[in-house]
This record gives sequence, structure tokens and C-alpha cells, in this order.
Amino acid sequence: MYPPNFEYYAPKTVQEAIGLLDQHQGEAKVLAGGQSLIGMMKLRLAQPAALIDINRIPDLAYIREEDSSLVIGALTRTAELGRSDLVRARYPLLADAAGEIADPTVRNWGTVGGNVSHGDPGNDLPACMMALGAEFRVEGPKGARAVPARQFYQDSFVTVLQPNEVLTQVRIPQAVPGAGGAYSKMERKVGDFATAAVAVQLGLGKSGSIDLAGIGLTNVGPTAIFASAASEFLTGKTGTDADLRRAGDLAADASRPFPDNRGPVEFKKEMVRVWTRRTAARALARARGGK
Amino acid sequence: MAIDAADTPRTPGPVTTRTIQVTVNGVTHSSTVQNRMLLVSYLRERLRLTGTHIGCDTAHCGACTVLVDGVPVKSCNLLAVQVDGRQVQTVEGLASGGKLHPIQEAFHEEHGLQCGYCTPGMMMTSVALLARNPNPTEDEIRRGISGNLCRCTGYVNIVKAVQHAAAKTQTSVPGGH
Amino acid sequence: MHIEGDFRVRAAASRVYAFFLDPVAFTDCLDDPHEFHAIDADHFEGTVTTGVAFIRGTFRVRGSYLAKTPTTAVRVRLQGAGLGSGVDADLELALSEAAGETALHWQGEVHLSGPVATLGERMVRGTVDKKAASLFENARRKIESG
Amino acid sequence: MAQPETVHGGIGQSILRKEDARFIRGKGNYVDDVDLPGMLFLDLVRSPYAHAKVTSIRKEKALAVPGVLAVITGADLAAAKLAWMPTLMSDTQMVLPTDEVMFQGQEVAGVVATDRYAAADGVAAVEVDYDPLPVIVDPFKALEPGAPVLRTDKGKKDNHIWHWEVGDKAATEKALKESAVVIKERFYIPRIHVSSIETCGCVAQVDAMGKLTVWMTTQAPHAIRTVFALVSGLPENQIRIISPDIGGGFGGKVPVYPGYVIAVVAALTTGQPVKWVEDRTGNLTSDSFARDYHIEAEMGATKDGKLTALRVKTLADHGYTDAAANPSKFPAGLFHIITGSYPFATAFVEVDAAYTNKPPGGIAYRCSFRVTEAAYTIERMVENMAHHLKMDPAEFRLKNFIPPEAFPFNSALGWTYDSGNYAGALKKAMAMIGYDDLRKEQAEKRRKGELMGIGISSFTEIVGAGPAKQFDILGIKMFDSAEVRIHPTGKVLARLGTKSQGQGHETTYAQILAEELGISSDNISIEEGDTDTAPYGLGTYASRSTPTSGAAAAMAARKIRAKAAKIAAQMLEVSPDDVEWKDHKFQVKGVPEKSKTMAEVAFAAYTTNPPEGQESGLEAVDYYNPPNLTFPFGSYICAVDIDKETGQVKVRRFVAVDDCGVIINPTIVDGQIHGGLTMGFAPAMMEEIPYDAEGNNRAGSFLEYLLPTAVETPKWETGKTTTPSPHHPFGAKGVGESATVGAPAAIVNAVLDALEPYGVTNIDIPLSAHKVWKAIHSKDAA
Repeated sequence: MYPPNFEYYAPKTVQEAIGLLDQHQGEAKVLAGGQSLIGMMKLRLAQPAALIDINRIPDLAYIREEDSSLVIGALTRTAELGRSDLVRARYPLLADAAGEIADPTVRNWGTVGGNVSHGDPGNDLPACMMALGAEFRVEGPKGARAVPARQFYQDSFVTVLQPNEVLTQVRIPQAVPGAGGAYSKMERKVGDFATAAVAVQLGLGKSGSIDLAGIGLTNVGPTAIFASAASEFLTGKTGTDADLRRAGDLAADASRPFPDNRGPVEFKKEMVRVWTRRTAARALARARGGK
Repeated sequence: MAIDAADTPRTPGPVTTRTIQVTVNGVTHSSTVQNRMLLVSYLRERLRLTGTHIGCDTAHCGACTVLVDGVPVKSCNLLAVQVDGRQVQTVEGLASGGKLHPIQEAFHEEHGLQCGYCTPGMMMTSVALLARNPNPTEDEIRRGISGNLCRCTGYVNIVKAVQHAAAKTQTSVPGGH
Repeated sequence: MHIEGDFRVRAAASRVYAFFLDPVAFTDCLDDPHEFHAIDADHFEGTVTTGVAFIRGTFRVRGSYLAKTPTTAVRVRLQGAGLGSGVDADLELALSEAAGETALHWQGEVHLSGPVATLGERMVRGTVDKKAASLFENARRKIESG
Repeated sequence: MAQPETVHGGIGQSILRKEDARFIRGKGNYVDDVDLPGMLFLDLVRSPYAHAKVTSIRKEKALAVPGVLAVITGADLAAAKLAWMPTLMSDTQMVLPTDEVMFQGQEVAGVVATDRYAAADGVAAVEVDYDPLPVIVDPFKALEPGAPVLRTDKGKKDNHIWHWEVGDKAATEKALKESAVVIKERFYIPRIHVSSIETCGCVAQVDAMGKLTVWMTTQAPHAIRTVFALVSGLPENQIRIISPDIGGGFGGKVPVYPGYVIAVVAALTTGQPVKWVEDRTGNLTSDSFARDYHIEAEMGATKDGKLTALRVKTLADHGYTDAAANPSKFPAGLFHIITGSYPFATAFVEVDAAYTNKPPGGIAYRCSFRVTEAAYTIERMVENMAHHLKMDPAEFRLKNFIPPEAFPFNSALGWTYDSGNYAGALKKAMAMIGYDDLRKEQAEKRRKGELMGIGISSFTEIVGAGPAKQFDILGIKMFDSAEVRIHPTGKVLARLGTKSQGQGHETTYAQILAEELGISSDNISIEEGDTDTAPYGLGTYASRSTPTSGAAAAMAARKIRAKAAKIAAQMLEVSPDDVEWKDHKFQVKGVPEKSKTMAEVAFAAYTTNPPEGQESGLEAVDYYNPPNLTFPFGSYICAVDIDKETGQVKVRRFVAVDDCGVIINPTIVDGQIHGGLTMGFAPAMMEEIPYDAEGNNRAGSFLEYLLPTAVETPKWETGKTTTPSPHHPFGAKGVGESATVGAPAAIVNAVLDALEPYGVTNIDIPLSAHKVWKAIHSKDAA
């Protein structure tokens, strides 16, 4: 299994990369970690004429808090996400997810930018970014724009990212006291895509009731899914068992899984129901100061 | 040889080769490779370092695991051009001056290998695991090597070998209990 | 997988029927880059470069009309080969004319085989029906405007 | 076994493995490591269709690809009468098609190029036109009247391959009728794949003298050489098969695959060495599968729980050709070990085989011929019977086991079990896992509505094929061999007819010889796998190496000892009758201080005049024809917890007590059992190759064919009992596959035990979360 040949460019700046993408008019692909792309090229399902390797562009790998946001550079390896003290201390949802992506070796090379921009409904980070209300910084010939994660995904492997654009940064609202999140992935084995996976981010107000809720679903539809009805329902609730069950029902309704070796549609919807309830409970416990 | 023939770009028009500088097991090589050449092909066929194996083509089995700048990666899922200017370590680089690396001794002493095919990748992953976490628990070891498949050992003695290597590389007792 | 749909077009059934018996006119409704030519009255062939996102390939397609019932029904088989895979479709078109309009119901089975089915299905499923729908929508517009 | 004076590295010692030295340095020599000047590379075009007419194959575009030298098709092979080849079961198999393809992933053409990348480009450029034909993936449908006939080339009128039966049909019928209790169950044991981490491949070279050398991933190099000679017409002395280091075999490297033959043809036609190494998708979609048995079993018992009779009807899905690797007299392998550890008075088993549009096979998956299918069926049925009778499954087994004093035991289906102590193994396993406490805990949990289960499997294996009177493959008797040579300085070189694939033969055979010759295993070298140097043997699979070649090594050593004794007598200046072999040396009877070591005798054998009528030198060859098979056994107990809401099963504990007779190297045996258990767990919980209606293989990569990682794999606990084989030269039995044979039933029994409140009597493996969830929730609904 060997890929077809292609032109290879290693630009030193984002502008240079955009220029190269523009020249190739949709026939070039950005190479970040390549942990998904190179596999598809070996299968010859993907045959780009050129690869634009952005790994030589300095300053695209970082995790830091700035102007009331957590900002993550596109080239940050997913393993770094899991090792970051900042993420582990203040963004447990991301720490959970970082431990679930593919396998530990793949995480060493796969990037946050690649994971969120690939458009694979099986990737774990898109649902997390939807739950967290993240924004993606997208740079193109006409400059930079910010796209909310919840509006980024259009269909399997189809996103709003244009062929001449690069996703350079993920921006997440800064963690505030009373916020907590969790990610649960039901998988057949390490390295598998989820049978169903659920990301839940909750924020508690002074009264102790939920004043902010985001629920994202992985691999139970053509794209990652933002369970808006479930999220809205929890907002303003205290988070009783009944509340969490209802959120699970609404999330299951929002899912649109395909049948595959992991199971039929009704099973996957049921797993969304169960894992939404369980994950919301974990997120709530964390929001209330538990681990 | 076949591999030399492969060096000259065959497809006319676009440039499909590149010259890279890679330091493998401490030796720096300057090589012209096809852009599409996988790192594992470069190591096995160009440098004849055949200790790195191919097992699945889809980045699941980890038989091709090597260290790039000290980090374990699956070399069948990486292009040679991606490691231009980087440091690569393979199983052949573990022993130094005829002295086996503690992980090699440990795999031997704990019977952590049978057919030997997954062993180089398994050892490279373990070396990096212990570098980060010198005293891992059994569950940390099992999670840490979960990107490497072994069909022979049921992992029991591989886990023991990693614990044994941990004990060798420090005076304290190994973790996992 | 099963695909199905219908449309109404302000044209006589004879025109709609004739349109779909012309393989070049019919295949010209594909959005993806393509080239087709007739071999004889019942067979045609060509290529189309298609896919989803960056998973794209050029497919060699052989077409044959399995049944033609003037102004009421057409059955056509398409056999595509590309990406080391097979994409085969059996399409049935049923036409009925009423009040100067023709109602067309189309349905068919699409069979994927090879890597596209076993390794790429996660990527291609969901797009096949979209492509079919747009093909027939383009046909409707052409017939109406033509 | 304990000797007053032990020899270093003798039998029973956990010495470290010799072969590790190269593997831990990355210096193993696997087929893909072979590199020859001017070597070309072969890659294969594969069919996307499960059944289709190949209407045209156009080479032009592929031949225009830079680096591509040749495209080989079925038409090219047909010209040399090589388009078809025989299978191990004397069926016929395509090398490359001239007319139809019969399964998805079938080899359609070969592309030869100067490197792998160019070969892959060439494969992508070959244009093949297919006309799809009706696909049959269900063997029951295949046998329905009017089903499309797949093997018209053989003049077949239907898709039925063969019928095979054994046992007393009438007596079994009668016994079941008269049984107070009869239970019936259907099991499907799905297609699985051994998926050794090294795939299959070869390097073929023809030298200036016209000699063909093939470095090949094969478990049976000698048999392969003979098959090549018969198929190609090349003289057998002009063929050399070298099986270098093998990255796992498990049965998958016994057959001859089309890729090997195409590589040989490519080497003959280009005059250059040609390497073919299969990718994982080719491996999973076209190499021999295992299992695929549809089993219907009926079991009778008395009211008080004594087993009476067993009847089993099976449909075997063989794909488009019967390429099973079985002894030729046994088309369903040793499936008739199915009466297991129980003294059934009567039993009847029948198997029918059908053609379908799937890859050929019917090879082992780390199990001697169809024994896992048998052990799974009997241990699942016994468990169900115990539950049906409301008896504890452990008590029920203890009540029914063949007692130790009954050995050698003649089974209802014609086997003679050599030795066993089944109750001993089960009682030990129960003690290790704390069986009674687990049952108490389970009762507690049930009250709370939690799902916990305990499952047992007390299997009997049958390995070491085999006695010449019953066992041959393509007519070649299943003996195996050893050639032992002691050098003048007392160092030993031994060559054997088997071939290690990770079992550690370089260490364990040396231990056998160390024990028999009184020479440290450090001074004994073992060689296998080169047909130009090793004695003829049938190879390594079906746990046969220790029972056959291991025995041959001991027998050859004893031949050497007999000769050496005379030399020792001459050196000690006594009559040979006064010399005895004791404490690993030759001693004058009653005068232990007067003795000679084997090394001293060896030196004399080359440097002194031999005794009257004896040749110089000190070597011997033995071709061992085992008098019987060996019957290792064990008792496994598994405890699981099930997540009621998701159907996820967690194996909490798994205790395996094995008995493989006298153990050569305890550490290596333990390692074999760990691996075997994991390859029992995998099909029970994860692995399957399903096909859709189009005949698409739905597990064509490790993305969908689920090999367990260290995280899913349970933490195995092992124990042993020792019941020597009475007929093996040093009491050993095979062990490499016991755990794979025994483990699945224990796991499934545990899950069904947990689900007892729902009245579920079977879930077919693999026990995916979805299947378990469905079993729980469909019953809830009902």
C-alpha cells in the first residue's frame, strides 16, 4: 500500500502556504500530522496533486490563555493537549478527549488543527469544540475569519474551509469558576472510531443552577453534531437525574447514526442517550468542584 | 538496485523528489527521495535498517514505530520528507557500544517476545514511555503500549518487561502494584 | 443502497422520454467533470471524475439501456470502475403525462464494491443520493429550458 | 524428572531463549528483509467484485508506467498450465482467473516493477472490465435448489462439496429418544483470520544453474517444496525453500497462496529475483480464513444429570474452493473430538461443506484441525445442560468427567485419549479463582440487579498429528524428523523438519537434547526451515512440533547414546553391558567414579579406532511416527461484569489451568498460554470477518478487523497440573493451541451465566456490545 506521487512544499509562513494552496486551485492538501491523510493516500482514495506541509511554519504549536480565551495552535499535537497542565487543570473535557483520540502513538503526531479540520465524523475533537463553543481561526487570501465550531461542519469530510484556506488556531472561551466538562467515548477497542461519544460542557451560575450547557456528539451522524435542543433544555435546570435523562433523550433525537459493524441505528441512538446522561453527570460533578 | 532506480523521478513535469538531511541513530544522511516515500521505506530499503517492520499499512499495529526527536511515531504513516532535519532512532540504535539497552535486556529476561516481529516497535514505544514516566503502573503501561499490537504474548510478559526495565533504570522498585 | 425521487416537468412525456434515451444529453446532467459517447442505440461509455471532498477518482463508466417502453419507462444500467472499486447502478424511470406536465419517478439500487465499499463507505455514503438528486434536477431544468 | 545431577538447560528449566539475541537487536531475518541484487517487486490487482465474469484485462496503461516491467494475467499462466493449482484438500484453486472471479479481493493480475511504489502505480493503471454475477455468501442459500452453481468448471450441478459423518447414527437417535432431558442449540462460529503481524510474502530467485530458491513465509517448507515440484514440473532437487524468521503463523502460513506462485512465475520470466509481500488488506481479504461453521447440537442427559448422548449437524462454509489444511482422511479435521472430556456412550456427528463467494480456506486459527469448533460446542452445551438442570456447572462437570482411571480412554467417536485428570485441573482452577466466593458475590449482585457471570470450560485438546496409519497431507505421512550431529569437541548441531514461528524451538529442542545427551543447551545449535539442509518434515502447526520432531530429537539422541555407550565401554575398558547412562553420563555400573561424559566420548568417536563393527563419528537421524496423538487438557474459569445499559462486557478475572504433560520450558509454555488465551478472547469478543449481500468483506483492514490491544486483553492468571503422556518419549504433549481452543467457551459461558435472568441460552460470538445489549433489552421488552 503505497501512495501515488505528488508535489511537496514546506512553506515557512502561513501566507506562503495560502499562496501555494491558491495556486493549486483545490488540487493541493494541507499536511499537518497527516495521520488521516497519508492513510487515505496509501489506499489511493485521496490523490492530491500537491501536499503543503505546514510543519515548518514556526509558532503554530502552543496552548495558552490570552484575552479571556484558551488558544490552541493548529500544529499542537493531540498528545500535548493531554499533557498540558493548563488543560488538565482547567479544561477536563479536552483532557478526557486527548486520551481517547486514536492511540497514544498516533496522538504523538496527529494535530489539533488536523483533527478539527479533516471533517471526519469519527474524529473526537469536533464534538468537543462544539460543546465548548470554540471558534476556529481560518486564514485565506482575503485575510482571516473566525468560524464557530458549531457552524464549521457541512457533511462527511465537507467543511466551510475553502481549498485555499488554512485553519491556524482554535479559540475556546476561558474556563470560569463553576464550569466543568467531560468527554466519554464508547469504542470497541483502543484506536477505534466511537460507537458513540459525547462531549458535555456545563457552567453553573451563582444559584448553582446550570446557566451554560453545550453537548456535542461524535460519529453518530454525517458530521459531529451539536445537540442544541439538549443543550438548551439543560440551561436553567438544576441538573436532577430527570434533567439529565431528558437531555439524553433530546441528544438521542438529535443523532443521525449510520448502521455499521458497531451496531444498527437504534442501538447507537440508545448509546447516545445513555452516554449523554452519564457524561453530563460527570461534567456536573466537576462543575461542582469534584474531579 | 531497485531502490536506486526509485530515486530518479519517473513522472515527467512536476518535481516529485526532494533531498533531505536526516540523522538516524546518530548518523546524518543526505538523501534524495521521492516525495511519496514513506519513512519506513526510507529506513528499511534505503538505509537497510530492517529492524523496523511493516504490519498493517493503516497505522494500527505499531510494528513500524520509531522515535522522531524522541517521540514514538508510526513510520508507515509518515513521509520521509517530513523528518528532514530531524533525529530518528530505530531499534538498531538502542544498544550502544555492544551494550544492550535496559529495555532489550528486560524483553529478553522477562520473555517479552515470541516471534519477534512486533518487538522493535514495542521496545521503541516502551523506551519513550519510561522516559516520560520512569515508574508506571501496570495500567499506565497497558495504555501506553496500546498503539502496538502483539499476536503472540498476550501482553503479560511485555508488561513485566517494561516494569523490569523501569526497575533496571532506577534504584527504586518498579510500579504496577 | 436504494435511491429514489420524482419531479414534474412542463413538457410532453415523449420529450422527457427522448431526453433520457440520449446518453450524451442525459449524462451531461452530471455536475462532475465527464465525457460520454454513444456506442450504439443501447450502449454508451465514458468517464466521470467524482468523489466527496478530497476523495476523488476518475471512473470508467459503461452504460446500457435494459428496457425502453416508449414514453412511459426506461431502465438503464451503469457500471463504473475506478479507485480499484466498482460502482454499479440500476436505474428505473417511470413517466406519466397529465395536463401538459410529465411526472417522472426514478428509483434504483446502487452497489458499491471494493475499497470504496469496504474502506471508503464512511466517506461516500450520504453523497450518492445527493448526486443522483442533483442529476435529475439538472435534467428537469434542461428539459424545461430546452 | 528430577535428576540427582541436572544438566544445564535440560528439560523442565526456564532458561532464557537463544533466539532473542537477534530479535531484540532488530536483526531478525524475515522474508521482507531479504534483499538481492536486481530484485524486482510484485504487486497484485484484486477484484472489487465477489462474483463476476472478467471480460477484459488491458495492460497497456500499466506497462506505460515508469518502472513497470510486466503484467501477468491468467491467460499468461494458462499458457504454462499454471492458471489453476491444487489445494491441500485436492480441490482446485485459481492462481489468476481466466474467466470468472469468485470472491472480493481475489488476485486478478500481477504487476512486476523495479520498486514497490512503481508496482503500486502499475496496479492502479491496469484496466479490468467485469460483468457482475449473482453473489452467494450464505452457505444455506448456496445449497438451496436453483441456487446459482459456482464451480461449473468442475462440472458441478450444485454447491455441495462433501458430506462426512462419524459415530453410530441409530444408537444416538435411540439414546436421545430415551434420555429424560434433551437440549438443542444452534451456534455460528464466524469467519476469523489469524492475522499474524507479519503478512505473507516471498522472494523467488532462479540461479544460473536453473535452481529455484524461494524465501517464503511458510510453516511447512518441505511439503511446499514437494507441492511446487508436482505443480511446476521442476525437479525437486532444483527447488530450495527457505523459511527464514517467521513473524507469527498460527496456521495462516500453511497454504500455498497465488502470490507465491505468481512471484515464482515472474522470477522465471524476468530472470531476476522477485519479491512479493502482501499488504494487510490483501491478507485479510484473500488469505485462508478459519472457522465459518454453522453447528446444530443436541445433547441428552438423565434426570439426575448424567450425560447420555450427543448429536451434531454442521454446515461448513468453505468459500469458492476447499482449501482447508486438514489431514486428507479428515475433511472436517479432528472435529470428532467433540465428545470432549465426557464419557458419552454414543454420539453422532455429520458435516456438509458448501461453496460460496468467499475466499478459500478452512485453516486453523491457532488450533489443530477444527478442534476449537468442537471444544466450543461441547463446553457450551455442557454449560447449557447444567443450567437447564439447575445444577452448578462445576459440580455437573465433576459428576460427568472421564475419571483418571479410565485412561487410555476410547471415545464414542473413535479416539483413544492417552491420559488425563480432568477433575484435578478443574478443582485447581476453582481454588485459584475462589469459585465459591464468586458464586456468593454473584448471588448478592443479582439481588441488586447487577449483571455478573462465571463461566467454565474444561476442554480436551487433540494434537500431534500424527500416526502414519491415519494421517497424511496430499499423501505425505505426518511423521516428523530430527538429525543430530555431535562434533568432536562435544558441541551439537541439530536440524529438524518443523519450523518455529515464535514458539522458541531453538531453545526448547536444545533443552530436549541437553537432557538426552548430557550436554549443556548452550552448546547445542538448532536449525530448521531450509529444505536443502534440514531433514524432511511436515512442519509446525496443530501443536505438533513437540509431539513429533521433539520426540524425534529424543529418539535420535538415544540412538547416539546407544552407539556412544560402546565407545564409552571401550574407553572405560569394561564390557558394554557394564556401562549405564546415569546422571547424564556413562558410568560403570556400581562404580560412579568411573565415568565418561558425552563430550569425552564424542572426542574419542572421531579420534580413536571405533569399537569392532562400529563406524566413526557420532550422529543419528530419526523420523518419528507417533503411536498416537497427545491429548492435553485444561480447565478455565472466567468471571465477567456486564454494563446493563450498554452491553459492554468486562472480563474481571480469567484463571487458566493447563495440563500438557511434561513441560520442557515452563516460561515458554506460560508465554504460549498467554498468547493462546488472547487468541481465544479475540474471536469470543471482537474478531469477525462479515460479508454483506454484495460479498464485500466488511473487515478488510485493522480498522474493522479488531485485534485486541493490551487494554482490552484480560490480565491472565495461569496454573498447571502435570499428567505425562504415556506414549511420548519423555511424556510431553503439545500446548501451543490449548488456550485458544479452551478460552472462548469459558468467556461466552460467563456472559450467558450473567444473562441467565433474561433466559438467554445463546449469543453467537463475537459478543459485541450490541449483541449483548440486544439480548438484555429484547428480553426486557418481551
